[in-house]
Amino acid sequence: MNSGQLLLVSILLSSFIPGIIIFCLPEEKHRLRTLLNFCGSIVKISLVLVMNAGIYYGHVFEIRLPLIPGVELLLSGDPLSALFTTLSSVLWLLTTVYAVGYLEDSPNRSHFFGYFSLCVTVTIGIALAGNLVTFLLFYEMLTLATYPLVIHRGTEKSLRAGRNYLMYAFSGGAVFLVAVVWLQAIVGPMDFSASGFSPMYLTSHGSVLTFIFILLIIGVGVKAALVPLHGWLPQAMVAPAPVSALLHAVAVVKAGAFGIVRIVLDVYGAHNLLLMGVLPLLSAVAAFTIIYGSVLALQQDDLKRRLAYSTISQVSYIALGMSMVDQQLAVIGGLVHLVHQGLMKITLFFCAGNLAETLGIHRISEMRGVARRMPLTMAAFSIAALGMIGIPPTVGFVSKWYLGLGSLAGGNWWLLVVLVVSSLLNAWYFLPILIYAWFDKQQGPWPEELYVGRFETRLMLLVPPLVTAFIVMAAGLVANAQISPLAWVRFIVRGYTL
Amino acid sequence: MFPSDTAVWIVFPVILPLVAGLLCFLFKRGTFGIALAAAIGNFFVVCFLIYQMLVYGPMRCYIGGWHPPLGISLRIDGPALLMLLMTAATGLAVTLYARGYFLFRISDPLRARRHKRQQYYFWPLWMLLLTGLNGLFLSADIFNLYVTLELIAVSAAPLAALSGKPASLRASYRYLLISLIGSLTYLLGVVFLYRSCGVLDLALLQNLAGDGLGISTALVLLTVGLMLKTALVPLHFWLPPAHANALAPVSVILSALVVKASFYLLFRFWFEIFAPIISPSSLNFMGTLGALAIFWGAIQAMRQQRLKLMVAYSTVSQLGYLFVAFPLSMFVDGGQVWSIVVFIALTHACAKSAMFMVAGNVYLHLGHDRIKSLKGVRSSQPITVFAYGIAGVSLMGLPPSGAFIAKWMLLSASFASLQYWWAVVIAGGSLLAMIYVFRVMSHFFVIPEGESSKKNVSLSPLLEWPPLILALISLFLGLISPWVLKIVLYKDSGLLAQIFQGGLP
Amino acid sequence: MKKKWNNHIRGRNPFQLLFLFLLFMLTVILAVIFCNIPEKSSVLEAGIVSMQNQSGVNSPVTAVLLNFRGYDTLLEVMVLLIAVIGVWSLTKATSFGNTADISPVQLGVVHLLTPVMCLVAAYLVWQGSHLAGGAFQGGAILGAAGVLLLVSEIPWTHAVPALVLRIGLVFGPLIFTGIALYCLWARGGLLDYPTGSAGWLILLIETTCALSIGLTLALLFAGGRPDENGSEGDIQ
Amino acid sequence: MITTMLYSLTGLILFGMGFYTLIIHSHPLRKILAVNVMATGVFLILVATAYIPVGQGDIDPVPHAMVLTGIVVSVSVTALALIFACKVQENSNLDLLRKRNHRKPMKERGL
Repeated sequence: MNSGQLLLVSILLSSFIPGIIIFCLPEEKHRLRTLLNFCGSIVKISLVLVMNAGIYYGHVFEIRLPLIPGVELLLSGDPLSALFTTLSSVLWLLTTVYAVGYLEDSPNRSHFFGYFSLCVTVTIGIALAGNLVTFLLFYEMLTLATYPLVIHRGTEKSLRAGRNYLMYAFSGGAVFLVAVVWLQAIVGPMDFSASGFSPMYLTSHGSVLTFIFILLIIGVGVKAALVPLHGWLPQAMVAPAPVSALLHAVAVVKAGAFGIVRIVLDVYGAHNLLLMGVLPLLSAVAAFTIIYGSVLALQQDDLKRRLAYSTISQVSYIALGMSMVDQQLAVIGGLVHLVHQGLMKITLFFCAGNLAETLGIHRISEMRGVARRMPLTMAAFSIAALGMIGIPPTVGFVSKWYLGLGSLAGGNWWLLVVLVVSSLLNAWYFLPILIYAWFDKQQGPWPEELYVGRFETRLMLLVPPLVTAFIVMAAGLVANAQISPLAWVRFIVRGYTL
Repeated sequence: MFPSDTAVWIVFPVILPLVAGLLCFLFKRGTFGIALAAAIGNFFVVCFLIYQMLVYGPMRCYIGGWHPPLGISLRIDGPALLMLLMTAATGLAVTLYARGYFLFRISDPLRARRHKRQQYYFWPLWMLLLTGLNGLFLSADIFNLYVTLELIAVSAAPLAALSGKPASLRASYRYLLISLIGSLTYLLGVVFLYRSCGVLDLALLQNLAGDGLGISTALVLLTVGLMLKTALVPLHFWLPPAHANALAPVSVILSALVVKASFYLLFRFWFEIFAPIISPSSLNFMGTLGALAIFWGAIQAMRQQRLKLMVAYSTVSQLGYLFVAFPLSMFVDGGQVWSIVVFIALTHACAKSAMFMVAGNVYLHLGHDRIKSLKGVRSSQPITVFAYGIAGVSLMGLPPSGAFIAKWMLLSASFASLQYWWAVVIAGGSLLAMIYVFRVMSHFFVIPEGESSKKNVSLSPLLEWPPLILALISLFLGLISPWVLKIVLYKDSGLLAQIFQGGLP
Repeated sequence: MKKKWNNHIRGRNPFQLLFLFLLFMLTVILAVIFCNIPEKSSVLEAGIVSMQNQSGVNSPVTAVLLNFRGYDTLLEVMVLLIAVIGVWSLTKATSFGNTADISPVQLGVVHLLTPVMCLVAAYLVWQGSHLAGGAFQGGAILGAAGVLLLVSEIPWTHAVPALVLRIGLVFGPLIFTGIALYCLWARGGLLDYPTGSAGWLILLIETTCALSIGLTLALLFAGGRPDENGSEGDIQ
Repeated sequence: MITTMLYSLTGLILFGMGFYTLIIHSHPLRKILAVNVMATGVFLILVATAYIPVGQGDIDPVPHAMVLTGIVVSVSVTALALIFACKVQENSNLDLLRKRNHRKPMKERGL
């Protein structure tokens, strides 16, 4: 049990143990529960930073647990997993702060925060998974950890949403299980490696491997909300705001996108995929999802449903980036969008939660002149919205820029058209919100004025969106610096021979 | 052969519960103490036997000192010991749970006398059932297996009828008749076998099992008899009413243990004794019956309105997996035929007993188990609902449960042998399982609008912790699978290995 | 509309005829298969003749029953006990009629016959070691005597306290298990009778088991647990 | 050799007849009797296999021991089944001993 393995285990345990303790805590121990949450997340962030430094200097972190011949659990820290781990742990801290403020006096919070920590543990597990079996293990456990969160309110609507979510997630899981076993039956047990499995299998099992690739993408696509499989996402909006923030920015959707990245880069490898010629199919699905998500977002009047549909379209940028796997620029764009989209989306959901919590605003039509009442929240919202559209100083622009360069370099210009059209659509459904908020006058009283105080809303609700909005701006401005997400993504892509 | 002194321990799993059963019937007070002592003793003896087997390898004990053609021999090898471990662990949990169950029942003065009587007769019947189970897993003599099967049947029927309700009386009467027919068919098979081989010991039968007509009819009769007792789909109609209407601890015993005993025999006959004369078509036939069981059980489970009936039908469905293992067992990598069956059986035993205990707790607390009106149980019984969730998850075969390992092996076997339809059956089965498990789960989570969620109902720890521990065992069985596989590998190499090399064409 | 397919009146409905035909064919096939199973000289039979002298009894059946396959008999006696426990858990004993309407002739016969039956039972048990006989045959006769007493409403049969009944029932199996454990302790093998003492040990087992089996069969005929009005009455 | 054949044949026919009655008739008493007939059939076959004309014509005792055990087991099971039948009848308010109870719909007949 060398130091590297100890580090990996302690990263996982730093949110698992608080989760278990919180489960056993009686309901009224608020301060202890918040304290546990905070030290858990702070310890996790520090450990993750130590691991990132280790990975940067080439140190190998790996734990193997053999189960049965041919199946072993493997946790390994490689640059790609470090990216997703850092994103999850940072956003978990912010979401915990937000959730403590949001659920001020609601019932059975021990359950909520218990499942909350379990969910992050499983997300970190997905990030650190070293082979498809471990990925499958944590992927299925993610559904179980998030289900109680989705139905936290216990109303009939949330239960129907939960049932729907389970139906999609478990069918995807079953397809994924069958595909993983089938792949292992052909290719034999293999870990994630820079170039995927050896091309000799292509000659003998070409068509079967293509079919398995499609199954794998379907299995992972359910959580990445690719079009035919996205039905559960808008319905999961019935959950409380911190849950929808967690689901859409940090855990579930990102796990799906991360799965696509793993399959494309580490399981099949760029070279094999080009030989199999299945990439146009992936880019077609991704492009269709981008357009379809944006078009549907236009028609939604409910703020959170509009954000949900915009998530569906935004996540497919990552799939788009992965579908042009032969272009290094496109891969960089896709990977860096993984982080940027998380930051922007979580800011939007924090602001939507604030509006709902303080002024009881759920619909966009009710947001006229809200900026006067809540300037800071709307400022954060605007920064994130502009980022989603891809206006230069923000992170959104960086990732779209690289995706555009990649598609041009690869010669498939129609993807550039898709990018431009989707940016226009983003503008079309985000700018009216900003115009309503900033330039319209307030018509009539707010639906329910829940909070009046020195600041526009409770401090615990206000600080997280401001911090993430600041990161959205900062990461965009200092994109070329040493420590920015873009630099780390370049470090990752350098490891792959594309 | 083996140092005879070490073989003396093999007999204790049978003798301990036997003596306990007699004493429980004799005395009126302290019966729980005797039963608990026997259950704990049985558990430790089985652990000691596993240790001994790992040191000395599979062992035999000749009762009365007479060697096989004449006397009866008890044998321990990998699969037998794991089944014994399953029975011992689940048995210990059931003993504790039953104590809590009856204490709760006796505490309400309304029908205290009836529940006292039920408790008094539960312990001896349960101990003698445990004797039959341990005897069956140990025995290596085909007629002795008939006597142990009969011991199980005769003690299981009155146990099922203990609750005294007309529905449970009728169900257990039919159960007694069905298992009687099964035993007689089994006995006829034994007669055919004795007529053609003249020997009763399993290992010697293994040698003499040529492919004569008499022996294959014997196998058919044995199979039909045991299928009746294992409730495979066409012959499963007696199981749901019997298991659902029984008292909670009794339905745990019936569902988790009794059904597995006859399956264990069936699998041992098909894959050890009569392996040379098994044709692939007969294996596929059993596989299709298993697939039928999976889908039919799952569909019925989805339609039930009562929780215990739903769990009973899910037993019918999960047994289907055991039979799907028949055609695929030959293609498991690592070649051990028993690994899939052992994993499914162990996980199902723990998960199903946890589910029935939860159903019992819900019944005790709410007074009914209609699924539609299970509101607010999560807030009043958090630990029970948590145990149900974990048991449901491991029943569905999600990682890291034992069933996941079994499903993984089944799937890789079906892909290795290019029989893709089995993969569809298995994946579909686990999806259907998800539906009927989470249908109930969502009803648990409904928060009743009317009154505020009730404070935690203080169920005694004896009622709440056994299901949770069993559910956790079934969930984390996957993580300890290397050791389980190591034990399973210890087959009774003796006579079986050479004959078995050929395997199937 | 009178039900046409009434399965009790003489006219069988077609399904039953089909089932009858199928079953008949099955039986014929089984019989044909069974009859031409090649003649196999039983390996066992030779073994028994040679081991006969060591088994401590001359009758081969008793040797097999109690020595070579004693474990089967142990479990089998337990099956009988479980049957009684099961019956007791299900019902109370049927309330007996009064002794008035039992004709004196029957009472006379009963008073005469019962001792004779006990004697015959004892003889059967004793003879079991070298001729056909043994625990079960003796137990059956004792059971018949018990049934006779119950039928003729002999007053003391209802007054037997439940504890005595339970001890009687458990006495045989307990002794059998005790002896088995003694052999385990003495010779290191369950039911491995020490040399020379096999004969009288088997006789001891047979007598105790005969008593228990007789009592079991009588109580099975009584059909339920004795009413516990005597003792603390918590078990009714 | 003929006697073995004859006894085994009758044993099997008894088994068949018992099985038929068991499946067809729904009266509990008939079912229990049918099970007894089946058991006797099996024991008859067992006894038939015991008679092996080996030179001096002595009997192979093992089937006899099996028959003895079988008889004891079937006695105890029959007793239990009869008590069960009484209890089932008691609850479904139907007269066990009345010979014909077929006029009632299937459900009420208790099985």
